[in-house]
Amino acid sequence: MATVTSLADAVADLVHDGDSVALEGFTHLIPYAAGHEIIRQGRRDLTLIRMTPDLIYDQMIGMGCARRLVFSWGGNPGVGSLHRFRDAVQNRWPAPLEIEEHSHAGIANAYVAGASGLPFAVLRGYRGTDLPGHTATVRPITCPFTGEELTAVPAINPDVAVVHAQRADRRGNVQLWGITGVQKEALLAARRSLVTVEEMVEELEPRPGAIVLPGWAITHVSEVPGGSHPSYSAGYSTRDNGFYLAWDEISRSRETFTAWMEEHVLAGAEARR
Amino acid sequence: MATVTSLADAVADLVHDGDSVALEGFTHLIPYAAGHEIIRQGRRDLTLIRMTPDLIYDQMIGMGCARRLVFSWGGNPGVGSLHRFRDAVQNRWPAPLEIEEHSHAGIANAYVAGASGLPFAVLRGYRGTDLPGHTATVRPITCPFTGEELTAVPAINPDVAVVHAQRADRRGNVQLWGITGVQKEALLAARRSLVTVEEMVEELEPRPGAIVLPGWAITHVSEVPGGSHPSYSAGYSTRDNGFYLAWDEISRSRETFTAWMEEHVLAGAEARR
Amino acid sequence: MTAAYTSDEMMTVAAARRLRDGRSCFVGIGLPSTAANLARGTHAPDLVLIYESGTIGARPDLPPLSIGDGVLADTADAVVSVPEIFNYWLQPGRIDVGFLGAAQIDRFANINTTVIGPYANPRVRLPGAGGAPEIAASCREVTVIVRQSRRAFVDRVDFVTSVGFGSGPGDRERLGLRGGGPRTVITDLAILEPDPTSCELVVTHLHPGVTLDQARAATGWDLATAPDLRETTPPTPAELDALRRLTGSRP
Amino acid sequence: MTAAYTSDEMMTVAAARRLRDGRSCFVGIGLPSTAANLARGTHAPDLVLIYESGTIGARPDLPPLSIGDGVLADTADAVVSVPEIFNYWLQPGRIDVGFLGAAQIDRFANINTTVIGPYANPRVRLPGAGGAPEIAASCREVTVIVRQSRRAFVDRVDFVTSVGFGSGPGDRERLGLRGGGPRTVITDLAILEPDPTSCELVVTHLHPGVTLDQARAATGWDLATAPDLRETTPPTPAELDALRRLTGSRP
Repeated sequence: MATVTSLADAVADLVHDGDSVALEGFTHLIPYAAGHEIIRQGRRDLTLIRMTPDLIYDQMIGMGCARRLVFSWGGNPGVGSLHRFRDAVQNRWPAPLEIEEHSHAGIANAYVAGASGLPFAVLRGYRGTDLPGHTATVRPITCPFTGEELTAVPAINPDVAVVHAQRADRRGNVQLWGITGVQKEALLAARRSLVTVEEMVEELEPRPGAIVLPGWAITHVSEVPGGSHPSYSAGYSTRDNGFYLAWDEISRSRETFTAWMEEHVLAGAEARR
Repeated sequence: MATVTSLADAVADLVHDGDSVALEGFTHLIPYAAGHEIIRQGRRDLTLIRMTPDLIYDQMIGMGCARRLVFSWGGNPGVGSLHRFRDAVQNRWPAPLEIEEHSHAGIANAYVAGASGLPFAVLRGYRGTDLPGHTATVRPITCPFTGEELTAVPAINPDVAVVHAQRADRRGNVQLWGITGVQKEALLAARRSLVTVEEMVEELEPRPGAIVLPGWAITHVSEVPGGSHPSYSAGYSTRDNGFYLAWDEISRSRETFTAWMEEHVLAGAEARR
Repeated sequence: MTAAYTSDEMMTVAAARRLRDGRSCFVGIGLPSTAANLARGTHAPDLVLIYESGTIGARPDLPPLSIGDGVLADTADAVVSVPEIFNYWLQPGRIDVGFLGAAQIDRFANINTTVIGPYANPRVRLPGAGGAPEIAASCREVTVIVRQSRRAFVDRVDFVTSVGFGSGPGDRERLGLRGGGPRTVITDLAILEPDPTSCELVVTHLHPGVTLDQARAATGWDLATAPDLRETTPPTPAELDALRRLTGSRP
Repeated sequence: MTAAYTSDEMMTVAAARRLRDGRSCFVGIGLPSTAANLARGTHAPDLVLIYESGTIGARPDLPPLSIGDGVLADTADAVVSVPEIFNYWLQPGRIDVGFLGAAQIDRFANINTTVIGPYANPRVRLPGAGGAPEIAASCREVTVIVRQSRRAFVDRVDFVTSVGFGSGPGDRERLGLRGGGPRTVITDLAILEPDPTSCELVVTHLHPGVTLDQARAATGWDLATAPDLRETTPPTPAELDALRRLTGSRP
């Protein structure tokens, strides 16, 4: 049974220096508020795992939380580059960043293996690309029936998975709908988990397209309205495309980035919206 | 784009002697009407694939359609044995029946591999059981990262998959809800497919718990109200538990079985309900 | 006071008692399903029932006839596909208790639900494996519920459909089975548990009125007892009431 | 009559025309998405758009900024998980056309979206692979849309993110890539296709007003032409109207 608790307490309980942490949400339902809380709590040396690092990991990397990044597409969707990610990779600022780079299909399947209690996943992927030469966690595997050679990736089992969803009930059952991405897999693959939700409700009303994650498979649930901004929560908010465009400027220099983070993330609760 | 056509035409077009055919539906939405049409059209030498043969394969086996059965649980759910299946295995009546026997997890994953365009699937299964000694399609596979030994099963890619669903629209998009079983995987794993539906509608109204199979991934759709009886279609019918109990008697002897099939399946359209 | 009850009722009540509240339970159809629903209706209202049809947290009013009855989906917290229930829920060892029946069970709690006699030429062809091999492999622990007789309790099963302790200590580890294996076997005569050292099933409880000789006579190996052999607490009137409400609708 | 139009508009229109009605198309974000939605808004109303966010049959009114905008889910025939879109839909070769962009592309239509310069010490760190390697491997055919320049059209990409024809004929088969690979590369200057024998990209169409020398000057290898080099049909007013309605809302 999931424990319903505050975001600050949940993050303090679940995320420790050196942990591997997956904040998932594919464009939709990205757990920004939880990422900001990890930044405020000053976590360091994290291995950050995410298919699309998006602005949230750009922020966490720029604030020095990460030692390592496991990812498959590190851009600002529809806009361009992630400048803090690039600065870390190209110039080691604010700290060197190790990277483990995959394709979307590779990471998605690595989460599937993690959620399934298997040590690896098999896919038709990576073959002929330069990725296996730089990513040690991509290896060939031979079909025991046909002899065909395919690709294996090891399971991802994060210490902590964090996802955002629309609703939870008092027993911690979580409901999400719209683009559901890889959140179920990330959560089930993780040792511990946190789900932030737009709203706690007495009962989860069934909805078209919704999936439910049972509370007994989740560690903590926190009510954080607006917790996916500038990403969005279908039914509650729309994507703040203007912020994604503005981030290109904000994040371009270390100074404007740091000033923005100070004002909007590190400052008191007042500034957290 | 799926072609909407009559059940008789769809079966005639898709199912040929010697084909491998998967009629799926896990207790719910079992495509009985389509199975009866295959019997009426006199198909022979089929490889029948199904996790739970249920009464429909008991009938098809007893009527001599099958040369081979791939399955994981061959009972009358909640009642007892499948007498026609037993008679075929124990006494080769009406014809010898080869069997390829798996666990549920094995067949489910073999369909997943089939739907995924992979030649095999990996699972933690079968180990220590006597199944691999009798089922050649179960082999060990070693994790290329940990060295751990797991189990592989080859993909199932039937010539034809047949499933029953609640609704389809004119473009052949199919909607089903309730227990959805392994139908999506079976359909996507197959070379050709038939979906029988309770009802054709102008537009598929979104529903909680429903999945939609796009029409362009399906070969034929046929409107067959009541096509899952004595199984059921959530929202349209309830399971005819009485018939499952009665089948135990009907099917116990070759004579009562044959008489019942003559009257209820082979006789004219009148008797098909 | 104790009420009159049948040995099947004693068996089902004893099985239900093993299920602690708040746990998750992967339920096979038949006696396991009845016992699990009895537990949910009495001391374990928050027991999470998981059926291989993909229903998680089902709350049927009456035990379903089949594993895929509509009531399971209608009352579940979540309904997932069959591949998902096996891959994401059972296989990783997320489920506390697997609840299985058996046609044959042997001294190391290996289970046969496949064939009596030789595989190629069976005397009795049984339904087969279903979800059982992986339930037996992956659940944190397994409870088996089966009527005790020399036909069912054999020295060595004709076919290992689901592994208990294989041929003894260390076999589960060698096979890479990560669940704990059978913890309890509940029959219409007794409760058996694997001896902690030998992994052999021994009697820990005899049901009221059953003698050790009766249990031995119904067992195909030289059945031993635990050092502290006890008598099973008989069904309470409340347990019997609840059970009869559940099964009243069907034999 | 022809209207005034930009080279980017010519490129997008030419790309849209390649998409035949009723086909399924796995769409990358940016120019591919604009072109695919233009096709759907003009000659291919039943084009099935598939985005890697899991939306199948999306019908956005305007091209989405991101691959996971709400409008994609709201208008889709089906929304599935990200693992499912890659495993059940892309990987088996079910999708007719994969529509990709590129930072670099080479003479064998291999694509780089990972790094300019050495991997360990990049001059420019690009976003990386995303869904592209498997789109390039598995779709029945691939269309690439990319502005033509010496920076982008290189003899050999710095990093093979997505395989076109590798180092030439037979490589795709050797690698077990089951899709047909790049069929067309559409730029702001020209349309290129792989030569059927050598697999090297050659010019098949020059856009109106573009000379072969211009195209050659924008290409980092010795660019050849197809035997029947032609001029691209300029955008029709209807195409331009539709395109401008799509992009009017955003630069």
